[in-house]
Amino acid sequence: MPREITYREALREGLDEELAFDDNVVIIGEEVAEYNGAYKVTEGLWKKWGDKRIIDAPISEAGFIGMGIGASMLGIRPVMELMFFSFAYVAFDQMMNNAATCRYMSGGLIHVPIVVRGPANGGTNVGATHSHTPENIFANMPGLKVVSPSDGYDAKGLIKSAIRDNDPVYFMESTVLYGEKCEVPSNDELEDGELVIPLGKAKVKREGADISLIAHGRAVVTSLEAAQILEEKHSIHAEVLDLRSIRPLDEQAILDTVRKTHRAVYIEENKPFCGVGAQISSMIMEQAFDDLDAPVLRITSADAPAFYSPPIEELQLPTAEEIAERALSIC
Amino acid sequence: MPREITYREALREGLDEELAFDDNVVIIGEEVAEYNGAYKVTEGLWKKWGDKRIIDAPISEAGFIGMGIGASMLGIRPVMELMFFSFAYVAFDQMMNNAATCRYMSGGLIHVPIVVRGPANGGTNVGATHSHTPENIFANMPGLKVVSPSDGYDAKGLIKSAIRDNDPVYFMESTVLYGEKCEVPSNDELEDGELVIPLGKAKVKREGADISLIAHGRAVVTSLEAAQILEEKHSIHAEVLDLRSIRPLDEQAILDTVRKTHRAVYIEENKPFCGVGAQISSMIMEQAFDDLDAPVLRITSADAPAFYSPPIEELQLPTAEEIAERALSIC
Amino acid sequence: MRGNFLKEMAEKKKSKPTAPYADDPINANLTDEEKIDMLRTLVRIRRFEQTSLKHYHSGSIGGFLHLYIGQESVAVGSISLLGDDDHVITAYRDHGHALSVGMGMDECMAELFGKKTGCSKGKGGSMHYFAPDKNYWGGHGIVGGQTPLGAGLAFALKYQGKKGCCLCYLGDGAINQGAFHEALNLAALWDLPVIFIIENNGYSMGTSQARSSAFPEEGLAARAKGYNMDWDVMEGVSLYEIRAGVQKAITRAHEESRPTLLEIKTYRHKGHSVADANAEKYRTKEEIQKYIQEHDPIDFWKHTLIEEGVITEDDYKAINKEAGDEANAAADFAIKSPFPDESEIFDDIYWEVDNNTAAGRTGRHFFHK
Amino acid sequence: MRGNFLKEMAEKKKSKPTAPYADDPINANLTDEEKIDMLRTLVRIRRFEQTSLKHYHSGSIGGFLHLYIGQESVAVGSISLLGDDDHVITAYRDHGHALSVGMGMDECMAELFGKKTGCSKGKGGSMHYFAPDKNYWGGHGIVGGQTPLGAGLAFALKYQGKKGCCLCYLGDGAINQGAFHEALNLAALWDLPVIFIIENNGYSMGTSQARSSAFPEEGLAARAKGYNMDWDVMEGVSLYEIRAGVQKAITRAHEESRPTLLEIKTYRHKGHSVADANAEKYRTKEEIQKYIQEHDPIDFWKHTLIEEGVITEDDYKAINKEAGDEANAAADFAIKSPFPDESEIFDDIYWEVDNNTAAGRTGRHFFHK
Ligand SMILES: Cc1ncc(C[n+]2csc(CCOP(=O)(O)OP(=O)(O)O)c2C)c(N)n1
Ligand SMILES: Cc1ncc(C[n+]2csc(CCOP(=O)(O)OP(=O)(O)O)c2C)c(N)n1
Ligand SMILES: [Mg+2]
Ligand SMILES: [Mg+2]
Repeated sequence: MPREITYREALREGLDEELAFDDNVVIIGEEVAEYNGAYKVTEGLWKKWGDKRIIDAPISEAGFIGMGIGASMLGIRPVMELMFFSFAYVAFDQMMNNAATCRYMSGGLIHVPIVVRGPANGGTNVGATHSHTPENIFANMPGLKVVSPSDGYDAKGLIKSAIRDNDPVYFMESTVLYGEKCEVPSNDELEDGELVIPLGKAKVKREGADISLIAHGRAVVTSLEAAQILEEKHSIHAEVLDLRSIRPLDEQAILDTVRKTHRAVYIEENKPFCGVGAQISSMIMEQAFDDLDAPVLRITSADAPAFYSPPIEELQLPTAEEIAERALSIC
Repeated sequence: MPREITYREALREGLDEELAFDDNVVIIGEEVAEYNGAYKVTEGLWKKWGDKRIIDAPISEAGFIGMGIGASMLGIRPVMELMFFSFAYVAFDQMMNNAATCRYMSGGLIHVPIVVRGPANGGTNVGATHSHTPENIFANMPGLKVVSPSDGYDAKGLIKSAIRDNDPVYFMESTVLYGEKCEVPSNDELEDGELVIPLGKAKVKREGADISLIAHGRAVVTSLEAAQILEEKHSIHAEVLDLRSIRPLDEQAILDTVRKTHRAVYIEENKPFCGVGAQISSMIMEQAFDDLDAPVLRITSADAPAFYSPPIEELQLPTAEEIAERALSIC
Repeated sequence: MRGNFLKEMAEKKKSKPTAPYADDPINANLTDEEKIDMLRTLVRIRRFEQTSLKHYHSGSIGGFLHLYIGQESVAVGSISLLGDDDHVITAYRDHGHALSVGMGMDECMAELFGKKTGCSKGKGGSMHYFAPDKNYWGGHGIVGGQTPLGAGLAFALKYQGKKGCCLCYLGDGAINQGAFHEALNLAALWDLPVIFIIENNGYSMGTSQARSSAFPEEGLAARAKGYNMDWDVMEGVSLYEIRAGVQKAITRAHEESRPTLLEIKTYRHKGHSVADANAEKYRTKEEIQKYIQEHDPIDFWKHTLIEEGVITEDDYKAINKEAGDEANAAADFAIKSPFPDESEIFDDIYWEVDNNTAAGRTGRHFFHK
Repeated sequence: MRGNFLKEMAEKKKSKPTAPYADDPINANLTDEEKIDMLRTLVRIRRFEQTSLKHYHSGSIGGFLHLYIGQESVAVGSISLLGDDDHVITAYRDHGHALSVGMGMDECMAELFGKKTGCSKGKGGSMHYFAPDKNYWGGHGIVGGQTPLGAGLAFALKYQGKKGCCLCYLGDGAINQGAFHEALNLAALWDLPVIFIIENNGYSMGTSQARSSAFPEEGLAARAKGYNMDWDVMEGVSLYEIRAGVQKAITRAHEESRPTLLEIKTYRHKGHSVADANAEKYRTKEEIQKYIQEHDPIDFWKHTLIEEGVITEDDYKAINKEAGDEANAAADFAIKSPFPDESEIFDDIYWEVDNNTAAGRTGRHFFHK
């Protein structure tokens, strides 16, 4: 029987394996050690690896992420947890300038192999300040990599690559997905003995010839549900492409699916204005204009701050029904 | 003879008039008072208005902008100068959360009538950390307004609107434009007795029927040069639309010009990935797909951090020749 | 009605207070009624939160719920000192301050339930209560993020020539945010009438004060020295002590327009938030029990008032019952209230849209509905 | 060649030094050669910058040029103490530190000219010199932004079990950035071997220390008390004093893995940057003259060495001339060097692209060329 574990467990396995793989890997963040992680991603790691490798930080994101950047220059591979990725905003200068530009400004003399990871999602009624989804914001900055896995398999394979990567990688997870199970083979089931997924490779999560639903993060899950609806109710076969990483971006995979279906929708839980969907949609127009039978649509979270009220916040996020309906409008 | 003044002087006039118009207007920033402004925008204002209205701040952008946000809740209208808009990154949380979300999270009980202004441009050989152009980043956040004038006339009319506006307005200028002259009527030449330009109104800066060059900030100037080249060398009549504000966005004006010319290029000095051009281009596709005779192109700064070396940095920015050439490719 | 027996009590002969700081001028002149009012506020906060906890567990409340239980004296004591031009701002653990400034249980409870009738129309939730009409500026979720705002409220008061001040609360963990440090420097440099109150409950989530902050023996507030700012550290169990200490800072703000950094030692009985599964792991059960049994500010104040002859045990029971009834009624109100309309998603973002100004009528210029 | 007369001097009988701190153990054992080496570095920095200024005015250099003239003793004195496992990081006023750690004038000058042969290949400019092979981590333009990095370098040293430390420099204006405060707390809390050195030149651009910082009488460095961190304030004109003070901090870092906050009083003779049109407005001409005439660290050291009989006036002239020649040669080198190629715009962004890895060969996956 194939092994099923949660997204959270998959991440933890990835972290644990990298802690074993490289002595320079160190995990730092608020409540990651003794508390076992606010969302329990790091549960058990402090007990196993001790004070030197798993470190509880004060509430000083600019300070400790900046510290991680400095340490990474000397060869440490810090994996920093942001309790919410929203808190990146108090560390923004460190993450945009020191992490992203030192390599360039030093003419390549310096590398910053840091990972900053944590949940970046809305939908949990924690209000506007705690629900930011800044994939687009960080991906705007050359020098940074932005990864956003939609299931446990990818989460494990991608976090391992992220930690081995020699550039700064911002790894955006979802609290809504942490408890979701999926098949993740154990290492002895794998040819290579481990699960490592290169950054920048998108993956077709469902094949189809009529329309392409392209997405990242939890929006992939919603898109898969929408594809099911389209198939069952409308006999429309949607292909679902999961970008997995926003930057590097697998443009080839995007163009491939668009050239196959001639219709595309980008779905994300991000806000629309200058979002990831805007980038993908305009890129498709630029490179595959003649292949398009209809405009590329974008489906995003509402163009509003996150609403606390649970039933209303739910309406702010893309739903499978909404995706199916909008997809139909261009089929 | 019509009056010509520089962009810098126009801004200063706007500030000065608003200081007179409303006792609650106060200017705060590094070196804005006794030093007369790092770029001399506020020259003479401290002498005229004194310590209470024009205040030199320590190098604490998060602190003083946050302070301005708090003060604005009680009715002060702070106009904060960022010496470079790049320094917004150390104040990012204050600018994205406290300025943008308090109104929403309080159900409309709180207003934050703050202006944050300063130069946001590359091209002056100050390196990657000092050359950020975060129009797209701030415009992504509902609740914020983003303005970017391309000449002195607009600069004066828009800064006055920005200060009177009841929402947070981020006003992005350009050090390269500060010295540029343009016609700005004095108040007694004006019917209304003052020059106030509403936010959210784009302006056709040159009429044409063959292709639309849409831009904001200094890219408008470059686009006007490109239009000249297109006309002179290729008899192509380009229309140049200056957005003036990124958010609110004058979608109608964009659609109008596209429906007229059927071809559009977005030009900006911003980086491409999820930039303003991506938003405009995908918006055009969504709303005017059938009107397009060619894909909307985006011309941006190079997708790289700013290069110090003066001749190389120049190559990173859009040039009139490049715009003309790319425009030709879809004509 | 409710006031009757209290009125009687208030008219009882006042016995000589014996508790420490009771003789402080700011306390010595308190009427029995005022003392009872403070007790009532303490108890109302407690019962409000106990009720909200029940409904959180039943699934009617989303997101976070950070309870103030055990710390009520800090908000009640300090806010009891404020006048018309004094203002308040705090972090996400904000229910106590909200009720202390006079917000109603109904609107506060409805906010937790995400209802249209909530103080923030269901948009803010537990962490984001606001009442500008009561000089209450929230309720802020980003740790330390409210501290420059507090300086800004003080700046505005000074600018407008008002003799007021701003009480700006933060946690012991929040002192390690850069924005707070910048706010301290600005406040001291520009003589802003702001009083930063560190509610030191010993922990930031699961991290003890010693594991998150480097500080000198005198305490966290001694960081003020580096900014040439006045400071003080006090125990937070007694309203008398809190009032005496905070009043000094208020006087300094009102008379000299100078800021103060105060540290008030307190304790939260519950977890960091309701979701804090480890609430009893990073602190020993004994420690928690000790604080609940020996340092509960409500118990403490109740006994002070009984000793002073201001109330009887029965009076206390009546107050407690009344508060419990009020909280239940608030929950009923919340339950019966409607959820916001979907259309409200796009309200309260831009002034022009809300006010249907010429600019606002263009609508989609602002956002995609 | 150049070394000849110096060698002779070094062999001269050492006279008893009389300057303050000369007897400090770290200074008492200095050889004449070492003393002359420091003089040479001081002078080389000065001449390098004077030459760069000339070329800035002639338009060959873009952007900013923040001169270190007047402050040279701080970098030279402190960096002279470092061993193989000690590291350095600073702000944008970074030429002095660069030459002190041993970077060459050629690569530094070429960087100013934006040439391919520059230390950062023309990508960084004046504010962004780096030499990891010399333990030099920049050159950083965002005020205060380098301070957490400094803590991080120290963290790495400690993590890797090295007996080293990091000297992290910042300005007096930079102390009011939040990131610095967070770095101080982390350093003290986690016992990081980092030494923060405030180069207090009295001004941040046109704003005097008194107008930008609230601080106690003892000085800016006294902010360390709030973090239970060791600290010291010293005059920066004398290499002896700087070395004595900094060495204590280095020992503390090496032996106890404890951080220190140092404040070294110094003065910049020129404007904030070359573009500082007001350089002589926010400071009186008298003040500037006084510092140039009475507190110039090069004059001071030169006279110290002459008094000690280590050098003669002529020796000094020779050193000065040699440094001037070196600077001119560097400018020639810079002028003759080619500009970077346009294609270099896309180098040094992503590892895979630079190293042509399997992932990197996909190219445009990373960015649009
Ligand atoms: C910038 C930021 N980082 C982290 C958090 C998550 N967080 C919320 S409360 C908290 C602990 C705060 O502790 P303290 O300041 O002592 O206040 P208390 O909860 O004890 O009242 C943390 C880490 C946050 N909201 N904001
Ligand atoms: C965050 C940030 N704000 C503002 C600036 C602009 N700026 C550059 S240097 C400087 C003054 C710094 O003064 P100080 O720290 O005393 O250093 P000094 O220049 O005297 O060496 C300012 C305001 C900046 N680079 N970064
Ligand atoms: Mg606490
Ligand atoms: Mg200085």
